[in-house]
Amino acid sequence: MTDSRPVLTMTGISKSFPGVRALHDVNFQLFPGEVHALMGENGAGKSTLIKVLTGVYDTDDGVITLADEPVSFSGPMQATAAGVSTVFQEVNLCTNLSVAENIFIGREPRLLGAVRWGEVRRRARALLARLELDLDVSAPLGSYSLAIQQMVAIARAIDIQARVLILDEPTSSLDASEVAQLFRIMRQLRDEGIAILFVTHFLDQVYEIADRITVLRNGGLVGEYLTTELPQLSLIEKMIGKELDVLEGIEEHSRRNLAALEEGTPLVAVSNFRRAGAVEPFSLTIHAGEVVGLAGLLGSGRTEVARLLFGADRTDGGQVAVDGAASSLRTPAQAIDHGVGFCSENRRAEGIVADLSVRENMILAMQAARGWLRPIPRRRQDELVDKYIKALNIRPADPEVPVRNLSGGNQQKVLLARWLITEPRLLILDEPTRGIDIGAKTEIQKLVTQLSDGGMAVLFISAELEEVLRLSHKVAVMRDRQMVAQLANDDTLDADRIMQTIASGSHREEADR
Amino acid sequence: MTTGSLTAGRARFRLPRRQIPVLATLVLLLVMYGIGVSQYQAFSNVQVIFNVFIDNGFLLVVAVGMTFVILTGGIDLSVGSVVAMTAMVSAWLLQEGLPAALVLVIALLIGPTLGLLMGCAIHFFEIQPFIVTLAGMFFARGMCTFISGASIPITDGFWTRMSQERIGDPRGNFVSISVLVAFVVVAIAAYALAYTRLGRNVYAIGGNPQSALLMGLPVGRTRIAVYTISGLCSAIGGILLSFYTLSGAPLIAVGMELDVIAAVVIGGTVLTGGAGYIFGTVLGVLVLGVIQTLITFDGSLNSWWTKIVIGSLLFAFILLQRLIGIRYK
Amino acid sequence: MNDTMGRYRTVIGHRLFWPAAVLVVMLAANTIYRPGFLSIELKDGHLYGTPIDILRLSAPLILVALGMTMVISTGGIDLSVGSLCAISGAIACMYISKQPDQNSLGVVLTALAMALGVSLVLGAWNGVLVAVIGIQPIIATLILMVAGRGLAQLITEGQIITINSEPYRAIGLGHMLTLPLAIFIALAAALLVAAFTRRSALGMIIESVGGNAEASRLAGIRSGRIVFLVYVLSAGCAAIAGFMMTANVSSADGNAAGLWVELDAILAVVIGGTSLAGGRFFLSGTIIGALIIQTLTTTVYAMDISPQTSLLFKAVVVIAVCLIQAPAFRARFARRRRNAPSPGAIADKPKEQVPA
Amino acid sequence: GNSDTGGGSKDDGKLTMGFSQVGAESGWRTANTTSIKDAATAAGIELKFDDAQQKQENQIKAIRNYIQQKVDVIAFSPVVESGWDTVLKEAKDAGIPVILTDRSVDSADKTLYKTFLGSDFVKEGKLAGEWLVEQKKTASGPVNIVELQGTTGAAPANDRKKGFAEAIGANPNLKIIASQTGDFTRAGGKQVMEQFLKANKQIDVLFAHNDDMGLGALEAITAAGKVPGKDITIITVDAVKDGMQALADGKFNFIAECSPLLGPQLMDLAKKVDAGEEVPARIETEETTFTTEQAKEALPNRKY
Ligand SMILES: Nc1ncnc2c1ncn2[C@@H]1O[C@H](COP(=O)(O)OP(=O)(O)OP(=O)(O)O)[C@@H](O)[C@H]1O
Ligand SMILES: Nc1ncnc2c1ncn2[C@@H]1O[C@H](COP(=O)(O)OP(=O)(O)OP(=O)(O)O)[C@@H](O)[C@H]1O
Ligand SMILES: [Mg+2]
Ligand SMILES: [Mg+2]
Repeated sequence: MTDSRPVLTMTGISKSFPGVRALHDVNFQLFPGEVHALMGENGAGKSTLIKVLTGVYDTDDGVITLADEPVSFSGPMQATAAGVSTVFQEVNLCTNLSVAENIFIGREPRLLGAVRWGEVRRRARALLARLELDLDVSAPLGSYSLAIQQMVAIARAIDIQARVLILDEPTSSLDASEVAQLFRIMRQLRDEGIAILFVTHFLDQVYEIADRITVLRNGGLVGEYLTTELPQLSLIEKMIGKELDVLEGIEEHSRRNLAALEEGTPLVAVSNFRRAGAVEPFSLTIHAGEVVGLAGLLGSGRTEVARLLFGADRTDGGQVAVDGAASSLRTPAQAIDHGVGFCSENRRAEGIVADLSVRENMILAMQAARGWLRPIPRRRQDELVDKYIKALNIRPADPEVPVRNLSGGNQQKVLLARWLITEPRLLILDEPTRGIDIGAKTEIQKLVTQLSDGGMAVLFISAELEEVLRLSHKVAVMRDRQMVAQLANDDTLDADRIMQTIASGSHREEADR
Repeated sequence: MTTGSLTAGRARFRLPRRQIPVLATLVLLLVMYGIGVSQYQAFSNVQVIFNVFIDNGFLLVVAVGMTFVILTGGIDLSVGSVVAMTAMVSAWLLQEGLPAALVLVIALLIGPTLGLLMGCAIHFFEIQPFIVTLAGMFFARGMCTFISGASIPITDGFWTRMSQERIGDPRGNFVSISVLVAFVVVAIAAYALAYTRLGRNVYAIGGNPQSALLMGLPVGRTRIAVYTISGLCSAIGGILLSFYTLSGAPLIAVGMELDVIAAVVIGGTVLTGGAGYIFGTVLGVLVLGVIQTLITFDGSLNSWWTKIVIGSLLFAFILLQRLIGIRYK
Repeated sequence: MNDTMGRYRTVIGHRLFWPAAVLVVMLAANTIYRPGFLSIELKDGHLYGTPIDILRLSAPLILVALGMTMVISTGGIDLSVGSLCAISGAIACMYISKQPDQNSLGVVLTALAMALGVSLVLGAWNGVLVAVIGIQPIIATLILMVAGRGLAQLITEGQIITINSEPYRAIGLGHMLTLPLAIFIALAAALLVAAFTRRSALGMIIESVGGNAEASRLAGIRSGRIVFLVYVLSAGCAAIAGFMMTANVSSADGNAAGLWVELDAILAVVIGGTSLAGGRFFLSGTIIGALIIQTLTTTVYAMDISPQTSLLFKAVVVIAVCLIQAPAFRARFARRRRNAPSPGAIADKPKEQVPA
Repeated sequence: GNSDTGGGSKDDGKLTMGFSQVGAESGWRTANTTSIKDAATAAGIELKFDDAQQKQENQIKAIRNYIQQKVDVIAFSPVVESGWDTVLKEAKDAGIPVILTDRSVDSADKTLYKTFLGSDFVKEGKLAGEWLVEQKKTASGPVNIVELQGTTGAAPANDRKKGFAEAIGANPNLKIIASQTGDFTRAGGKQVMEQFLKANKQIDVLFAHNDDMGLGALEAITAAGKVPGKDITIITVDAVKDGMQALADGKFNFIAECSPLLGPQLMDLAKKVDAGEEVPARIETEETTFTTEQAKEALPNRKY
């Protein structure tokens, strides 16, 4: 593997943005037939390196060679043409086009210049089948959840006849089985001699699939290692530059007595909430200080449940009681008035306001709740923003940079901060740790436990079952848009049992058909 | 297990939803026509429909070009002036005694060239389309007055023939050649948008330009192309207009860009780009045409009531269109 | 040395620098053409001169553009402002012309209140169409653009209503501290809007709605209300602008008042740096944009550029303004120039200043 | 509308006329419209009126629709001179006579329309110029004239400019030192005049293509500390009421009339044409000129 010549080398790469040195003298090489993990904290420069490589950004300095030829791409179009296929960090597809078209646009099969739509759909279906997805390929992509969109982006990338495949956090919102699916294909491609660059914050995944690891820190190169020679803990050390205090304490927390929490009137109790075509009627009670995990597979309707609770979508029926009194949560503004917060999984479309600064993004929800006539005094804003920049280790720590200039993970942290600032009584977190580095992730997990100890209720959605199990008092299991079970998180509950619950739900449903 | 959960291919919305706005527009158009027929005897003449096409052929062609631009999320304010400039240049060159064929070629080159330049300014210098095309609008209109302060009649044989040729039963109902040209343009454009890469790239860029760029689509090239196409359509529209009026006048087609944009948007194309159809644009043009016809047939409105009634009809139409749209969402 | 360099850079980098530079260049060009262009004298206790004319004449445009800035910032557009100018002017003049004592302050105030009220209602109409019914702004406001002109003419019955009212005239032609009152009104409106948006959280919320409507909704912003408010605001600004326009000539012309002012206003907003796609807005930029446009118009008259070529002239200037304004253009231009004499000399500079 | 307004109206014996107006861009135009409507009612002619909003396309559309509705006579004030052949031919083929009002068309085929009724813009300019030449007969030095043109490209603007220039050509002392468009509006006239006054030390005469621009310019002149009518001689065209008032007040010095009151004459013509009578190919409306004294006299019974 290593004895062949690298297909791609990057030498002495530097890239600065006004006020930020995103990359500084970074070297990187990629061999045919390897999976190479690029690791680093949020804002370390991983995505920037990829964008420099594919010509989205010009380099300030440095040389890139592809198959020993120096190259300088003017943009992804040229890069793709030269055999570098990329899935960028945020899902970068066109939600107004159909699924099939998103996969094939730019290289549609044609006959005399005319796109052969039948063929496009057929091939899209076949390709998705390889990822074990069965979608309506002529439906607009926007009607699917973010995770599905991510899968479609992957499908697009792997279909391109490429020498180099770059995947920037493709797994951030996929669940275990999708990840397994992806890995199967990655191995297959690797064995065909394709060089794969893979970015993720999941260490397990790195150890499962990567042959080699390059670590970046603060825009600089820390080193390149063989996976087998780098133990997990030293990888973490290399990434964050110091030792990580491990996850002790959290485990105990979640196994606390659920019964004690469930005394008294629930904070929020919904019954028979439903939305045609999205969620079957469900009922759920959440008490103050309780963390409710929402588990389920891709597209099982977790996001839909969250959106209904927050009033982001209209319900078709059902009652809701807050503090025991019948209320209505029909718009986000109403929900917020009742002390509900919702951190969406789709941070680019539904989360950040890219033009606004970090500070403004953070105080947005709080300001909205106060109404525009009562601006938050600037001093108070600065205090709050400072506090959360420190607490979540947001980089760069400048509250006045436009949030669009932040790395993906840091944007996610800004969003979290937005909701934490409002001090909600119920916080709905939909994939809050998506794309967040290991250090920050533990911080966030700790934060969640702290907050719930302080009496905040949390509805926690994550594709990682371990995370759900670690934090929740109670796990609601979704399956095919139905809430099939609510399980107390006692000693007996583990990932396997949840999977079984999902599976048995599936039996039941199959019987119904 | 996974497969089990994913087999049912359910999108939140099914395909027909995308066609609903267009269908609603069509239905409302028919209703409007029906109202005309029930109110005015002569309205039911087939020629009335043909006249709507004859009188709006050039508008239709220009609107087709505008549809491309709006689909990418851009806007082209220069169309009205480019139409006028094309007509003006043709009239002037013909007056100077150039042969018709040559004039036709020159006239058809000017629009796209201007469009190309504007597209380049928009793409390479990242200037907002609104200003670039506004400057283009000033420029083209300036060229008109520069060429001549007064209108120039066209007496050329070819032009006259194109203008007065009646296709169909010459005594009864007929359409003009412009209508056929317009239909050809519409057909080509509809085909291009649905079946060519260029067309699909247009939709992609309208959906999300950053994504389109990262997907490796030729964003710059496409963007420049749409302004060039719009320029070409304006040029064709200008030629048709010069057939229509057999003259070039410096003040013709003033404010036409607004009519065109309105037609495109009424036809269901979203101004932010990414969604819409050529067929919708055809309907949009017809809506404006039928409103105009209704007003003339009525013949009892004075000048200001004309404007108020046009506004009200437009409002009623858009409101209904919107309500139907919401209802079936 | 480094310090002056840095200051130079911050000045150049300021987003108002290039619009302001354009304005200065235009004034300079005029002064070269006619040295007396900038001269100001005192006549009847007022300052008198071309710069004063530019200020006075740009006042209505500034007003309209201010409202337009808000609307554009939310990602909308308001085509009806021109018609609203005509309507407000028509109502005010019509009412005054019907009164026995046109010079009474009470009459004028009533007229203003009535006209403003109607305009706000029409603004609310726009707001409802956009925010509640969800019609695309360009079409929603096009309705009033077309019908509004008709309304204005309906009010004036197609005639030009001439009035003879000193207090009303003052709105357009009065003076304060030797300067035209109109410019103070415009400035006051600008300050008011600035205070209204920047002292409260309205500005940020508008920008948020324009930047990402869905995200704003999910952050709990009742964006419908904001959008509604913005159209009302725009109508209010247009109404006052309409007073100025009609007061300037002491007559209301339903057809010509505010004709095409919407285009000028949008142009001013865009020159000022606000993106038509919505998001961040810059009031000071808008004001400079409006001044640039008025200066351009005045230049045409002052240089007596023949009407036949004046549009070409305008086109050339607008293109030049756009190019100079566009960072991408300057970057290209600078790169080419830099490559020629001393490569790297300037290019290296910013890197050194970047904190690690 | 009610259903009996459509279709041929020969049956009820009433004459139907389709009239396409340019728009309502000025008080003059509105007066013109009113005159036509009133005259139609008085003459018992059923009028189908259409406002083209200054667009030639709209006028062509309207004429086509009149053909469909089989009106008895079509009349219109063309927005521009050229470009009418096709649609006029259609009218001719349908056997509907056409009368042009206010402005003429430049068709080579004069059989396409029956007659033209309106003013001669060139003549208006000429009258204005001739009066000036007469006034400045004795002037020894150069006389500086500034001109406020109408909308660039509009026929009245072009023609009045032409006629005026021709007339003042008689005296080489008369010189147009600046000429700019004021778009036929008061605001435009004022804004342009302000700059004229600043750019030119000595202005002796102002010629405005319509009253409104002249009225706007008045304000600019006053603001510059000059006395209109005395320091600067003001000549305009149209003679609308406000203009006449200014003339009577001595602020204007001379107005060449351009009468909008074509209605009665038009209806007469229509009846004749419909009855198949011969009519002259060109009928100019009776127009005069006004000086201050004549204005004082005429003002009390001025209708528009
Ligand atoms: N367009 C930009 N303008 C300014 N700064 C930028 C821009 N893009 C990235 N940066 C900065 O560059 C640094 C590196 O960002 P990058 O996106 O490469 O991080 P990353 O390693 O991909 O992080 P993550 O894991 O969060 O995705 C960050 O500090 C970021 O703020
Ligand atoms: N397998 C699928 N087939 C068809 N549509 C799907 C599928 N999965 C998700 N969707 C669509 O995605 C939308 C969102 O699902 P939702 O986001 O609620 O699921 P989720 O449990 O949050 O899963 P995810 O992990 O994808 O976020 C649904 O409206 C549905 O239309
Ligand atoms: Mg990244
Ligand atoms: Mg989800």
